[in-house]
Amino acid sequence: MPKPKVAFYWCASCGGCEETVVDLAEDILGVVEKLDIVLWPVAMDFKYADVEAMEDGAIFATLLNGAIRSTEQEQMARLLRRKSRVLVAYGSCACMGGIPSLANGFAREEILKFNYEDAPSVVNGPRTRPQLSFEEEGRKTHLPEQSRVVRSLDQVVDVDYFIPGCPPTPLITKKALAALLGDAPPPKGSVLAPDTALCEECPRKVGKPADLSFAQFRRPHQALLDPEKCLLAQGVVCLGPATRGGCGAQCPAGNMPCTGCFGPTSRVRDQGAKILSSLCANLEAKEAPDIDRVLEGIPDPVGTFYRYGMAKSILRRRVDLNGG
Amino acid sequence: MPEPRNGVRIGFYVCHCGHNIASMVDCPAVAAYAATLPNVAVSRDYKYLCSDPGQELIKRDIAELGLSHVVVASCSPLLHEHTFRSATEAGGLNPYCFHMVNIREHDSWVHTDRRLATEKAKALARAGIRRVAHHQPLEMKRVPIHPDVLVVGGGIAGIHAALTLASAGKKVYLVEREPSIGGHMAKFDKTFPTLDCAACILTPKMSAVRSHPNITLWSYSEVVKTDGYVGNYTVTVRRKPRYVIEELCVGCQECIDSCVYKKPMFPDEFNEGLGKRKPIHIPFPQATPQVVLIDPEVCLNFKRGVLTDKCKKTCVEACAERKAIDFNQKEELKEIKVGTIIVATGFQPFDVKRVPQYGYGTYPNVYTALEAERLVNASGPTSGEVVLRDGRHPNAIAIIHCVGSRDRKTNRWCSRVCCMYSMKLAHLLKEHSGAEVYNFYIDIRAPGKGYEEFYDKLNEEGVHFIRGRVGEVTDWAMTPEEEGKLVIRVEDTLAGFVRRIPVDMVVLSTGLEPHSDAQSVRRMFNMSCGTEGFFLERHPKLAPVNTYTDGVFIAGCCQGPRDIPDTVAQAGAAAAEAMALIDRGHIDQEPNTARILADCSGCKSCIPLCPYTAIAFDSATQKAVINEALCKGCGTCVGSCPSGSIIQNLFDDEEVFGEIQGVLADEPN
Amino acid sequence: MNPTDKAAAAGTGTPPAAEWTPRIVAFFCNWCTYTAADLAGVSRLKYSPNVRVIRLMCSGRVDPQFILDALSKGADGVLIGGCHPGDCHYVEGNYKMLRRFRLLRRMLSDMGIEPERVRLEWISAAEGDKVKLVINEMSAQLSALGPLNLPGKAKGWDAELTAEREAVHA
Amino acid sequence: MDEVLAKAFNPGNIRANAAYQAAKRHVIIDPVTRLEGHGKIDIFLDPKGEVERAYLQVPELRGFEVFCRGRPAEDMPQITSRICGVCPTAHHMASTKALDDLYRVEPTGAGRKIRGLVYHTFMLEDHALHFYVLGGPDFIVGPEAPPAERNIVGVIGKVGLEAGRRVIDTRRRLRELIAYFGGKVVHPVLGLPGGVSKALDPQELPKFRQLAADGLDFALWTLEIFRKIVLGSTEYVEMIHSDAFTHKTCYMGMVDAENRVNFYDGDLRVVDCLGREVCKFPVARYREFLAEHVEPWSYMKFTFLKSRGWNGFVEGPDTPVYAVGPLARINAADAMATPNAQAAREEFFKILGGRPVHHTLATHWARVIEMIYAAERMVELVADPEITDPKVRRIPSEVPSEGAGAVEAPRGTLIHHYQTDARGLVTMANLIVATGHNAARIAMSVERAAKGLIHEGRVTEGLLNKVEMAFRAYDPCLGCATHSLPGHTPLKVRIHDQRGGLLRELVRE
Repeated sequence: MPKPKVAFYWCASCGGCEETVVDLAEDILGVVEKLDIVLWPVAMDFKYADVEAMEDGAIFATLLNGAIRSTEQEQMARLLRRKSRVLVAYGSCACMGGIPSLANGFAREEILKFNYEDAPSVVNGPRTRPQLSFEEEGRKTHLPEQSRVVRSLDQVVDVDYFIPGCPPTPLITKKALAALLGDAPPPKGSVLAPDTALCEECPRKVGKPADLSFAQFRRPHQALLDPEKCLLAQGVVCLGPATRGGCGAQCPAGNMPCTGCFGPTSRVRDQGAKILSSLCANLEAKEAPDIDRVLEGIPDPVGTFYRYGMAKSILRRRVDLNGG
Repeated sequence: MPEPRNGVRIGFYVCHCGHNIASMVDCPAVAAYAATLPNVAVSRDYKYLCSDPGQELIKRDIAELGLSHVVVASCSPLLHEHTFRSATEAGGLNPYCFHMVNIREHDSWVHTDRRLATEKAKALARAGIRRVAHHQPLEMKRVPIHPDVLVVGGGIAGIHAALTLASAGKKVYLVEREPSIGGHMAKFDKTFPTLDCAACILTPKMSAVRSHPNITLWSYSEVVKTDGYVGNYTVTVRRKPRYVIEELCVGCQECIDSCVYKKPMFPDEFNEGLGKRKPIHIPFPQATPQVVLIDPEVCLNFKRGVLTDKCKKTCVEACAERKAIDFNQKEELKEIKVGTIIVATGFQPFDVKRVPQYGYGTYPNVYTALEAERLVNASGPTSGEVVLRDGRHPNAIAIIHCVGSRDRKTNRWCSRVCCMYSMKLAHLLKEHSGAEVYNFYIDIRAPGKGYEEFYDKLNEEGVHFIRGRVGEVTDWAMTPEEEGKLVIRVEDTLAGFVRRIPVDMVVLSTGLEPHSDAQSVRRMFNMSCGTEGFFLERHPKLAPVNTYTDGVFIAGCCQGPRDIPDTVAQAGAAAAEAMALIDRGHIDQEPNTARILADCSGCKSCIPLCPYTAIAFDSATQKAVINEALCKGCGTCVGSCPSGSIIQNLFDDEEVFGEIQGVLADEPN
Repeated sequence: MNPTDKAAAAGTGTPPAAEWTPRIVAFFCNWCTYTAADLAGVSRLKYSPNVRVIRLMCSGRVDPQFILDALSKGADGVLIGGCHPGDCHYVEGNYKMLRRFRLLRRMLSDMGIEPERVRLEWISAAEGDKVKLVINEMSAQLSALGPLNLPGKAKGWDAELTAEREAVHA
Repeated sequence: MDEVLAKAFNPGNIRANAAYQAAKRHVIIDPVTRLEGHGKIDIFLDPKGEVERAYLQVPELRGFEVFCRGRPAEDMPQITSRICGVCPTAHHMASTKALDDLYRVEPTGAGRKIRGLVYHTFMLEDHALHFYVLGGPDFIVGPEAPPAERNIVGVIGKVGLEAGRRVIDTRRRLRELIAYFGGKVVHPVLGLPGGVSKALDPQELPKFRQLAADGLDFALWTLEIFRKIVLGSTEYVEMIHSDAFTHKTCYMGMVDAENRVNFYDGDLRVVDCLGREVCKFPVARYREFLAEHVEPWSYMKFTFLKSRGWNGFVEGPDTPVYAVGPLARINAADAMATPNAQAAREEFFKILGGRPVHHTLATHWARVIEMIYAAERMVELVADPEITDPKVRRIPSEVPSEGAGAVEAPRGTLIHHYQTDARGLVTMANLIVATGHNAARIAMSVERAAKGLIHEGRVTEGLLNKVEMAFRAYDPCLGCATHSLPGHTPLKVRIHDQRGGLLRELVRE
């Protein structure tokens, strides 16, 4: 029986997901033996043309990481969708837009202007900008246009499964691959990670008080953190209760709060709204000015609650940006 | 549009409510529109759906068309939800597979543009239809009820409620904070307008409480904690030490006579400080229980808070063989189980220090009404003789009404009883002293049986009534006649000029206020307070003794100022409401409770949110667990659960999201 | 097709002013504001017809997701009605909503949504007139702000997506 | 020479030919409908058919600098690490150092040492990754091997299973150390102003001491492998010396007080192509010495020496173009601070003809020397008793306003610079990454390759491979450079005639 063909591909991402796959490859050479990797740009030499030449549906599964941020990425996603029986959004960016989707809080022009004109190290008297089409002494070059909106993979093409994490852990990847290759694949649309929030697997859950209320929030740099005690009990915003488990509570193990990279559980539509709801409900203060004072401890709710998922949040994007 | 859900067949009914809805909403158009929506199997409009034929229509459709869900668009669910749930059930469906859409109170009655009102009705209908598709069969919860009752407060309200219940065979715990029951009424001399002797009518009831086999009377005790829910409350009561063993004391009072203090020298609480008592004392002659108590603040044996041997303990000697005195008595916590609670904690009089212009505390001859009440009482400190603090007998007395009432600077409400008790005091003071009595009033409020007649009677008796809010009480004499007198400065609004009236004695008719600890009592019993701080009834007209907490009732002045007849009537009503619950034997609860899914991570965020301590952490599963019996269905935990692992029956996320999508998926308008 | 759809289809993103009236989704506490709205009805008070009320048992049940969802599906404003402080039927559900509301408003403002579009009001069961007042006032305010039109905006954003094109050389 | 190249270093000559054939077919297709490459080279010929101009284009910009605005400064180490998942620890550390400066807080001794331990572990691990997994297949497995073997599995086949296991095992253990402190290997979380989030449990120390010792053995063993497989091959040595891969530019690297290479701390020092010091400055003053130039044909910016002014893609004693990275570091410093690394450095300059070395391909060798240095620093740090001190962080008390920090990332100098409001919310972020510093030199390498291979309008078949080699030697991280794309970059080369018409398009995925 031929080995199932598997492809890895990246779009707007940092490459961290690829690192996980490298770790995975090192960890389990056995996987490579079970699978026939047909596309993996970071570590193996295969060509786009080879993929395009394939029959539709010839690839068993594609694990695509990165957000979708340009026409090229969108079309690659469409191509791989067509060629793959199973398309997996791999990592936070593909699942939810990831950190790059924080750019959905800004207009494209703001980004271009800063980078090419206002950044303190730029010396650009004539205010040169990269041109979509540039001509110099008869020589014409073209640059692709960046999307205005950063998108998750499923906002562009139909996605069968999601493997969350920034990046996903090798373990969760291994389990997901095993599930996909198994006799009873999970239902379409499944997130291949536990559907229970992180607290369940966090060692700090033991001893977390059952009557926690917040008199103040402390930013991580403002306090020495007890390495054993629940971070919320120390007044530090931790997204663990609103975030899928499966990573093994790595950030709390590093004595820092969870920032939510595994995204919400299947029962939640908007991770940020939910953690906001939970944290706020548990404040001590009752009068608006007191409440506001406590909430100053969360100076950037958007960046804190939608760190990895602005593209997939209910609002998706800052709504008042010019240029649609 | 979502795909039609399998097996969901919705019957939609829009009610004309005669012209109430149909005049502003095009009901046939709404019905025709609803018929086009997914999952709608039948859509009808009808003149009066709440009528028997209307309900029949629904029942028949359920049977004949195999409906799975029903939506009725008519009036407010607060009015007829029950009606249509019953009809749905009678048709053979679970009653909770029904949803009601309010197009009367929220639509036809409040809008003026028929087209827009119709569009709104369509939107609301669409929302209801989307929502109901998610409804699941639910069961009403039936909880057995504990037959015992707790009555908190031993004033006339608590006494009457306790006796009513006990007479009906219910076991009652009556808990009173003071050493004796009786409350404010025990301090009154006479009651208006009949001028009955207050003690004469109250004492028999107090004795009855003491001797009734069904009543456990705990005086000098306070409720410190309440857990549980209707039918099953667990209440913790703190019994304060009297240093006298209640069961052994027979009330002979020999110990009082034998106290090393030969004379009473400490202010007597019952007489508002006008009289004196000893460290060991009985609050008043008719006190119930007839048990003495020791004031450790002043008893020599307790000087400086520790037991000393300085005292000869003559009281112990006097008690002799009965050995009722126990200096080592400690406070005791008792836990009791009851099914219902009647709160009758009464009021506190307005603190007259808050109106310094009336000179209380500055001029000795300014009295509060309650002090005046003791002053004219035959068993009071002066045996009923009106002797002022400076020893004189008054020739002229001013009674100032509305002190701390009807005043934006203090309390805005009318205290209801002051006009009447002021007139009663006017009568008694005049009778006891022969002085000229002036009443200064804003309005005379005498709505009650025989009340207006009592006012007439006083007019005939020659009591002066001057309409005007008193500006100040001063001893600054402007004329020789005013020397040595207290001068009332007031604008006589009938005469139309400012008057100065010299008197010897001033009585301040203080208003009624909620107890200063009403908020903590409220929290203890999970009640609400109105803005003025009195406990809030569930409905001012239709549920005046119920609270929003099932099984907790209120009676008397803790709910608002009232006189004795109203208090007694209300106490009886509260007792009857409690009995109605007890005799049914169980309680049906709306199944809108929340429950926790197995996917809970055990983050414990929800636990402190529950005001009913219904959520606990199960250490075996390491997840939260909701005691559905305690859950009241507010849904706060549901809205807060960061992983969406709590769901609420009847108000689940998908149901609400369905409704949101429904109201916004607009058709052209 | 609703006005926003028409506008989106016309590519303007904003519907013509004449056709547009603001849409308000209201979440009312069963015990106070919902009852007050009933009272307003019984009293035949008249108010703007563009509000759609969703009944919940307590303002504490208002999940911020509901608010975001309503806005994203086309509401121009969201009104939440709860019991006055101290009067909550469930003791403190209204405070819980107040706390969420304080941060949610800030967050919405960071996402480019005017804070006036989400409003929290304490309206007791007796304050039918306040229901009228608040709805009319909010309606006027939203009219002044203009449409939020998130569904139309989202359509506009997604216009940059290319439809799938088969490779020419295939 | 093309033959030599193709055999010795070509990542896939056969595949390139196939690609060329494919591209040739594709040339006639309207290019607009085709997918845009991640990296793109446009080559234009003059009327004689000689190369007039080659443009290396980077087609994306993610805008980290802008979307970091409004974010709390203390989140920067975690947010900016997402610029690059290949070198997240470098961004994390540069950012953390910028926070120290922002809050004017000096890390505690243990905090500083733990950062050092994590950082040098990361450098060793990342260099090993490049040597064995990313770059290694090119020169260890060899270009003739089938594509399916040109990966870590193939490397293992070449160096032997035992050795392969050693590579994998050592990397795993190194990454475990990073995970111990950072929670995660990719995108660690330890960095906070004034120190780190987590202390070292003394019980763990023996394990890490063993790891450091093994790490040093591993690095020295890697140098042996390099000597044996690479230096043992005359082709490769010739290739290193070849003209196409030699550029006389300036070099920048971080140095300590004695001008020795330092990855974590020190001043930035620039030497010119003759090895003379041009300038030396603390990172806070980077704007006085470095500047970024914008070209209209690429999203990537080109960093240059500000004092010299931008004067195009030129080399020589006056060029403002400089390079960073392992080779640049060794060129810019006077010595290595550890004995084994210093010995390896001396061997390096002896064989390659003295400092500075301008041969781009020598970067691989410099990388191995740095592996030794990183391992030796690990050994020093785990021997320091203060490393287990629980006082790992000092709480900042100053009101923040501006801070800058730099580290030497595996690929070169990395600068983070933030301004904040008084609450510590970022109002301005500016990031200059290794590939930005190198951008001009890379562009020059590309043009050099083109000019060397295209004559009289004839395009040599091996062009694509040579261009790729020029490219890969820098280990350029366009992900870092545009804050958008990951480490290794598909390329598209288009050749235009003198009228701008497209002659040919070569695609390398």
